[in-house]
Amino acid sequence: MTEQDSKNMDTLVEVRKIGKRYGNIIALSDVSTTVRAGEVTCVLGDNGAGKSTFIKILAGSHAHTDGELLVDGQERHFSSPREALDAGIATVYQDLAVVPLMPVWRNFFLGSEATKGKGPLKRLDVDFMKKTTKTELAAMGIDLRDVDQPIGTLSGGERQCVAIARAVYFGARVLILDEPTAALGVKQSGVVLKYIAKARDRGLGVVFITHNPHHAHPVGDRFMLLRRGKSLGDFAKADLPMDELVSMMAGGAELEALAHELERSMGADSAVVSELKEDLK
Amino acid sequence: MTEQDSKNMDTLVEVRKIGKRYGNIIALSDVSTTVRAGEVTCVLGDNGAGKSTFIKILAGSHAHTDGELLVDGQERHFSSPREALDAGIATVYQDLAVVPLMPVWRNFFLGSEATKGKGPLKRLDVDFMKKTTKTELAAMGIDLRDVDQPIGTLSGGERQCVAIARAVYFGARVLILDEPTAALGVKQSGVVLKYIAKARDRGLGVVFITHNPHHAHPVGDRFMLLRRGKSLGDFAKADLPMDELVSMMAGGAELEALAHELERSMGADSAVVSELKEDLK
Amino acid sequence: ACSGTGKEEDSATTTTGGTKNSGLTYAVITHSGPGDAFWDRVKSGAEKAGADYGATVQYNNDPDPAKQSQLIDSAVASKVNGIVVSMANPDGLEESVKKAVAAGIPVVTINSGLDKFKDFGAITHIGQSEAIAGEAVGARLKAEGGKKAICVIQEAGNVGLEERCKAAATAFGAMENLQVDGTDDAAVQASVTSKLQADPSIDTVLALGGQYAIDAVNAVGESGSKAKVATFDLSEDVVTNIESGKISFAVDQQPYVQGFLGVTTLYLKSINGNDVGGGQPINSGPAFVTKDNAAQVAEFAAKGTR
Amino acid sequence: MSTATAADERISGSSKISKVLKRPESGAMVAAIVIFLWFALTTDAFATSGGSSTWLLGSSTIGIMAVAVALLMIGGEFDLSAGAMTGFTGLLVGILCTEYGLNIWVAILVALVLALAIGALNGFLVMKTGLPSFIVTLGTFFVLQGVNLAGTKALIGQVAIQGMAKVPYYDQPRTLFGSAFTWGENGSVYASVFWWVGVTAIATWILMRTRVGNWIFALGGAQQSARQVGVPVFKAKIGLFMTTAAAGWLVGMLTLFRTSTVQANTGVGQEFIYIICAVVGGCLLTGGYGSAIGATFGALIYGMVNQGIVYSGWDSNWLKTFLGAMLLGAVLLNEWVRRRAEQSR
Amino acid sequence: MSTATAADERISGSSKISKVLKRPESGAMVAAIVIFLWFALTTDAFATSGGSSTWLLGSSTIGIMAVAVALLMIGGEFDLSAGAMTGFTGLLVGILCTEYGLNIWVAILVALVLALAIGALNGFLVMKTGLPSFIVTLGTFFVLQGVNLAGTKALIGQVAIQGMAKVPYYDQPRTLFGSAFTWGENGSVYASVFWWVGVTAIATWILMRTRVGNWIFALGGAQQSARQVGVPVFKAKIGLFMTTAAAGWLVGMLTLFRTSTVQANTGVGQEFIYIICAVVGGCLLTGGYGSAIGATFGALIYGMVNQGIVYSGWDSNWLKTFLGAMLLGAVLLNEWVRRRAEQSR
Ligand SMILES: Nc1ncnc2c1ncn2[C@@H]1O[C@H](COP(=O)(O)OP(=O)(O)OP(=O)(O)O)[C@@H](O)[C@H]1O
Ligand SMILES: Nc1ncnc2c1ncn2[C@@H]1O[C@H](COP(=O)(O)OP(=O)(O)OP(=O)(O)O)[C@@H](O)[C@H]1O
Ligand SMILES: [Mg+2]
Ligand SMILES: [Mg+2]
Repeated sequence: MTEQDSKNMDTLVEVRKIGKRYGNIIALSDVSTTVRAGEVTCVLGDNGAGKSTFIKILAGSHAHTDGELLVDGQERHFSSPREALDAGIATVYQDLAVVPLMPVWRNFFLGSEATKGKGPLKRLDVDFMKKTTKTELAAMGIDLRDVDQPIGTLSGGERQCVAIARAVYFGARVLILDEPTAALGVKQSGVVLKYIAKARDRGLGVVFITHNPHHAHPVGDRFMLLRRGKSLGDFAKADLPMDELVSMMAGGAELEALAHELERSMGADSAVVSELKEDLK
Repeated sequence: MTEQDSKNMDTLVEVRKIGKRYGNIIALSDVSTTVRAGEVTCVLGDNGAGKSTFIKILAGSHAHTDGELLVDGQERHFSSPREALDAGIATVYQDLAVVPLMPVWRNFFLGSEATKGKGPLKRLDVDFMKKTTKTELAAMGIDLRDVDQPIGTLSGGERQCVAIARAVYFGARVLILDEPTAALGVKQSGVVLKYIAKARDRGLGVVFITHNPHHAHPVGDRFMLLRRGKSLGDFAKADLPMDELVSMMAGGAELEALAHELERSMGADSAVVSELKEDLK
Repeated sequence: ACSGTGKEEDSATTTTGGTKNSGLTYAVITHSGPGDAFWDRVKSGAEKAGADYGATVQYNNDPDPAKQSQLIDSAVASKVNGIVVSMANPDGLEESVKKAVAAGIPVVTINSGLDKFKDFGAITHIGQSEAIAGEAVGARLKAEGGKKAICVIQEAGNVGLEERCKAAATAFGAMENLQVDGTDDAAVQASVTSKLQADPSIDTVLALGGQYAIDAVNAVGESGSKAKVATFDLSEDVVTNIESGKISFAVDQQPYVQGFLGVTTLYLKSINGNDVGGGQPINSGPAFVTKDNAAQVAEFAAKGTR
Repeated sequence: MSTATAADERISGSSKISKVLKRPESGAMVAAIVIFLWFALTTDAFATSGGSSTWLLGSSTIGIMAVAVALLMIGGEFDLSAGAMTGFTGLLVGILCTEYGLNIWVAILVALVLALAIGALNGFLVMKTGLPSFIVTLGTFFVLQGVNLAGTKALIGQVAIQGMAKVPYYDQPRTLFGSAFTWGENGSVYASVFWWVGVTAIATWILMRTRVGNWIFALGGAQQSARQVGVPVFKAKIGLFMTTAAAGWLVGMLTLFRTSTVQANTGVGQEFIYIICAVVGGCLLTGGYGSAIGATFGALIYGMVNQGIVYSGWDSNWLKTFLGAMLLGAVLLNEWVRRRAEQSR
Repeated sequence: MSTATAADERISGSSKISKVLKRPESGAMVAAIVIFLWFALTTDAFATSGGSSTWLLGSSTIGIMAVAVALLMIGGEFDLSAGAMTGFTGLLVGILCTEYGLNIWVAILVALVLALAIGALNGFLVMKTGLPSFIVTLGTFFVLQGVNLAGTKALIGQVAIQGMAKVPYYDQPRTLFGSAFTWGENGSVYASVFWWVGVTAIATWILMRTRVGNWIFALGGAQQSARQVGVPVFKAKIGLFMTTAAAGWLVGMLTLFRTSTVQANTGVGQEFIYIICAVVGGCLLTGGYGSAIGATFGALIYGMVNQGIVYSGWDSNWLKTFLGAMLLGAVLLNEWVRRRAEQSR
């Protein structure tokens, strides 16, 4: 997919010089990019670079303090995630947005509950919701004992999978995933990558945050790099071979410096150093 | 480091047929292994396999319901993490164990505060604690604006780094890390791997949980595999080349099945599939 | 305020009478809890007197002697022209009252504190202690043939209420206290009903407030008991019930008088240097309201002045 | 891969009964039964028709409020103005009818509208200012308490409603709110008991079977998360505050039309009783967990203990001590039942 | 890599003042000043030496309790028995001295030991049963309330201590707890004011500068996490409950030796006032955040409003309404100040 191609595709969301301050803390400033239908935009950057902050603006969870956010070409200022959801933007938050004491199935459908019956008899379709939750999670390789378990008692990865399955299930036009594979096993990560590719093929715009270049490279079409709250620009996949991506994600020169430092402190034959070097080049 | 070598080393912690039930949920059963000084034991397994549960028993956070836990050859039943800490076992929990509303530096030193002065004038050594926190985090590549910030306002990775830096700083004989690199960038992950290697070289026993084979392989000496709460055995590094490790982490045969399935649904030339295959073999 | 249905005149606290403004300020400080019907009439009486004399009357109350003494201190600090105080717990107020007297502010005690008013330097005492009224009620209940009674206390640990029951029990004999939650009428009624069901030999119920008398009447009806109900204090509904025989009598301590005379005494002291009573206490009651005289007080009860 | 068969080797035996016992209200239910049996066996009058209608009456008004307060608590908020609200609505209707001669039904409606408005104001303040509801509704509580006392006094010259029974059409709302069925020897089941049952049923339905119920749990459990997945937090919270206000109105009417009078201090101090009943019934103070039926059992326990102590003929000075000991006992039993159920579900 | 220079481009301008304003107590401080100015300007007596000693006295006992309760609340728990404890200790000393002729110092010590034991019991029950402290201490509250009433009546036949001043050596503890310095024209600063200042200072020191203080914040903020990093949760919590109990004892002594009397219902209902003051002073109800100085300012606001209304000569029936409105106003101002500080720190 070339830069040219993507220009021709529908622009779903566009941000222009967007910024976010928490009190006097400037978490994000001057970031511009576009999310296009049928394309996966990877957001890369160090810890604390502002990736989650960026995501939360798109998801309507935080309002931006500077710049413009355009959805379908219209300027928007989401005052709640509900508005973003109604605009077809579904999000997996890094902190997962689950309610620990509630059963898994209630969490899965929270905010978009399935109902049956009419008028005053309109009620939750409990069986349907339990069944759907069970099957959607099974499809991700999570075999739950009991969907009635409070979600707080699930393992970290299981919880992550619920959040992802939910977003994928309800995602309409834009799917945002903030480090969805962080707590996942290799198998589950593979499934998530598959989901992302599938969503892209269905024509959704996907925004994908990860620290794992092995996850980012296969599915990403474009790569946006954040550093200390500022954007270092967008790159198309074609312009970015794997090793360059890795060095970019690790802050390039700095990683090499680290490898050298390690070499000095631990010896060149140390396992860590050789692996690091392997990763680097 | 061969199997032979490690047998000769000090056994710090040993578990025998240990098990844990939450009510009627059996999270762990019949797991036996040893943690030796100067060795990194990696615990591998799917999401929900029981890794964190295992860790929490070693850390004194949950009491085991079956089997035996031996520290320095003596049977113990930790009733609180304090006891484990006093036995020299420091832990990074998957859920990080931080207090969101408290400043970063207070979190760093929580439970092991530095004091100065004598008698009724004994008081927190605030300057020392602030400085130490700042430098320890800087050494991990986390450049905090302000150590007085509530830790709840840090990014996911920054919080993770605080928890790791704390455990490393206070770790005495055994260092337990539950998915420490999950939320970390490439650079920070490298630093954590370096820490693990350093701790090992200092003669600490390390227990390391991760889903990333690229992280597990370089530093691990032995690999314990959990599956649905049961142990599938210990393996020495020598017996386990990288690709076998990956396939083991992903459940071996099942991953291949997944790759095939993906091939069918997305076409063999799909980026995800080829990457997966690459990872596999 | 209210329309002219013959109710009490408008009684804003800081009334400056229709005729003249004497520039005098009196503080009335009682040990009442909030919203107590009895003390509400004391307040009405005091305010009416203030309005009549063109004096400002500041009414405050707190059942906790520590806080009540602070209210007295406040009045002293505000340099009022006189203080009316009820001394349910004289020990707790001693220091503050003496301080007021020492500061040259005339003090009158009302309702309770009969034993101590002289020691503390008050001009006089108006009203009778709860004890006198309680004894009179107990004696009367006994005379009407009561054998076993309960005394319904709507506020736990209230010194005045405890004293009433204690005095009534002394005069009556077999009288037991029943603690109820005065802020929940359903609970009051249920508790009295339960008591009557549990012990059918109870033939007399003494309530300590008009509202609770109504609850007691309902409870007697519900439990199928034949117990007689008597009560302290009046209200329109109580009078109606007396007329219909459901309440045998009500004791009226004439709280309005205590408030009115308290301020009047201070006023006379201010304008004329009088020491009303000449060092002796002045009785304000009690008066019994029965079927015979209920009609006479009905009008005043409806106004909320009796 | 998804071999989700019924018999998972990772679950040890589980029974239907223990699944029921795991519900939040189960402990309170057991405690209520124990307390009932205790008083039924040790006193003569407690379990008779007359006796039980007495403690049912005492429990009913508290129960209605406890259910509404439980909903609010599950949603993560408190309403300390709930008690004063019962007095406020009762006084308002009384004053409007006896003093201003307003039609009784119109007065009832006016009171409902005002109550709902105050409830909405509570919710609005809580959501807009970000202050804890404990403080905001405490403010409303104080304001209402003052209004009840001073307003009543200023308008009718005394501190309790009088002469309500003489108001035209008084009998109509009385049938609805204050009438009673006779039952057995000398028992009478008041309308408020039926209202109580109805309110509990509706609240349970809402909590367990409607979208709104799902939202209420989520609001109390993790408001930020609920917001992030699109729950209309603002509307739901305001709705909850209006619900407690409406319950306050209902109890105000039940009190007014049963006793035909209300006094200025009615309901003051009751707000904590409601919270206690909800917690005894299994609600978490921190929100996100609980049930409406549990609150009902909590109120039942409170009502039974209160009256049972009287039936037992114990010195009523010790009332509070017994009450405290029994409450602690009930909650401990409650907790014990829940733990047992957790362990062997 | 670690370029931690003073001027980080990711922080916009920040001033010293706004850093101070960000402390939890800052809002309450501003609110207290505003309220002081208001009453000082609108009434004659409020700011005189006589006037201010009155509201200082009123604030002091509440302030001591509010500080202790604030510590406990920061640690994530409530103590509803705190109010009844002040009555309990006062009554105990009074009864032991007037009725049984015990040496006054011994009686004071006995009361302290008993209070500490009850506090420890509260803490023990909370930690061992896993029940919310709200419920456990409510149980203790009811029990104490009953004991205060029935015990006192049974032992001395009335509901208030009388004749305390005639007890031998009465003057010794009176000097410590009940004496006063005269000040200005007709002002007198009572011992309890000094105790209050002292308690606030010690609590602030503990919270901000000791290990225990660090633990208290952690307990309330995330007890599980605190436990995981090795904080002695059990001991710390029990210590906190014993602290409030000890504060209750102190206030009991201050009350007894200033007024020379205590009633059976002393302190009942005050427990919520303490919580209110702590919250007005910036404590979170959910724990983990707050300050001792804040609670002191909260108590000061409460005390000033309470007496200020009296000085203003407003109708006492409306007292609660004014109190509610002022509290709401103070908390809103408080919140506003904190928000402003957050935004421009
Ligand atoms: N408190 C609890 N109550 C009931 N079940 C629990 C509880 N804690 C964990 N479990 C269950 O035990 C199993 C093991 O959980 P654990 O957290 O140890 O998994 P894990 O191997 O760490 O997974 P992950 O890689 O996702 O972190 C999970 O299936 C989880 O649902
Ligand atoms: N509520 C807040 N108040 C103050 N500062 C905040 C707040 N939330 C985030 N920050 C700061 O903003 C910066 C960016 O945070 P963000 O969570 O966006 O980072 P990130 O790129 O997602 O990092 P990670 O990869 O570790 O998740 C961080 O330095 C963090 O400390
Ligand atoms: Mg992030
Ligand atoms: Mg885990």
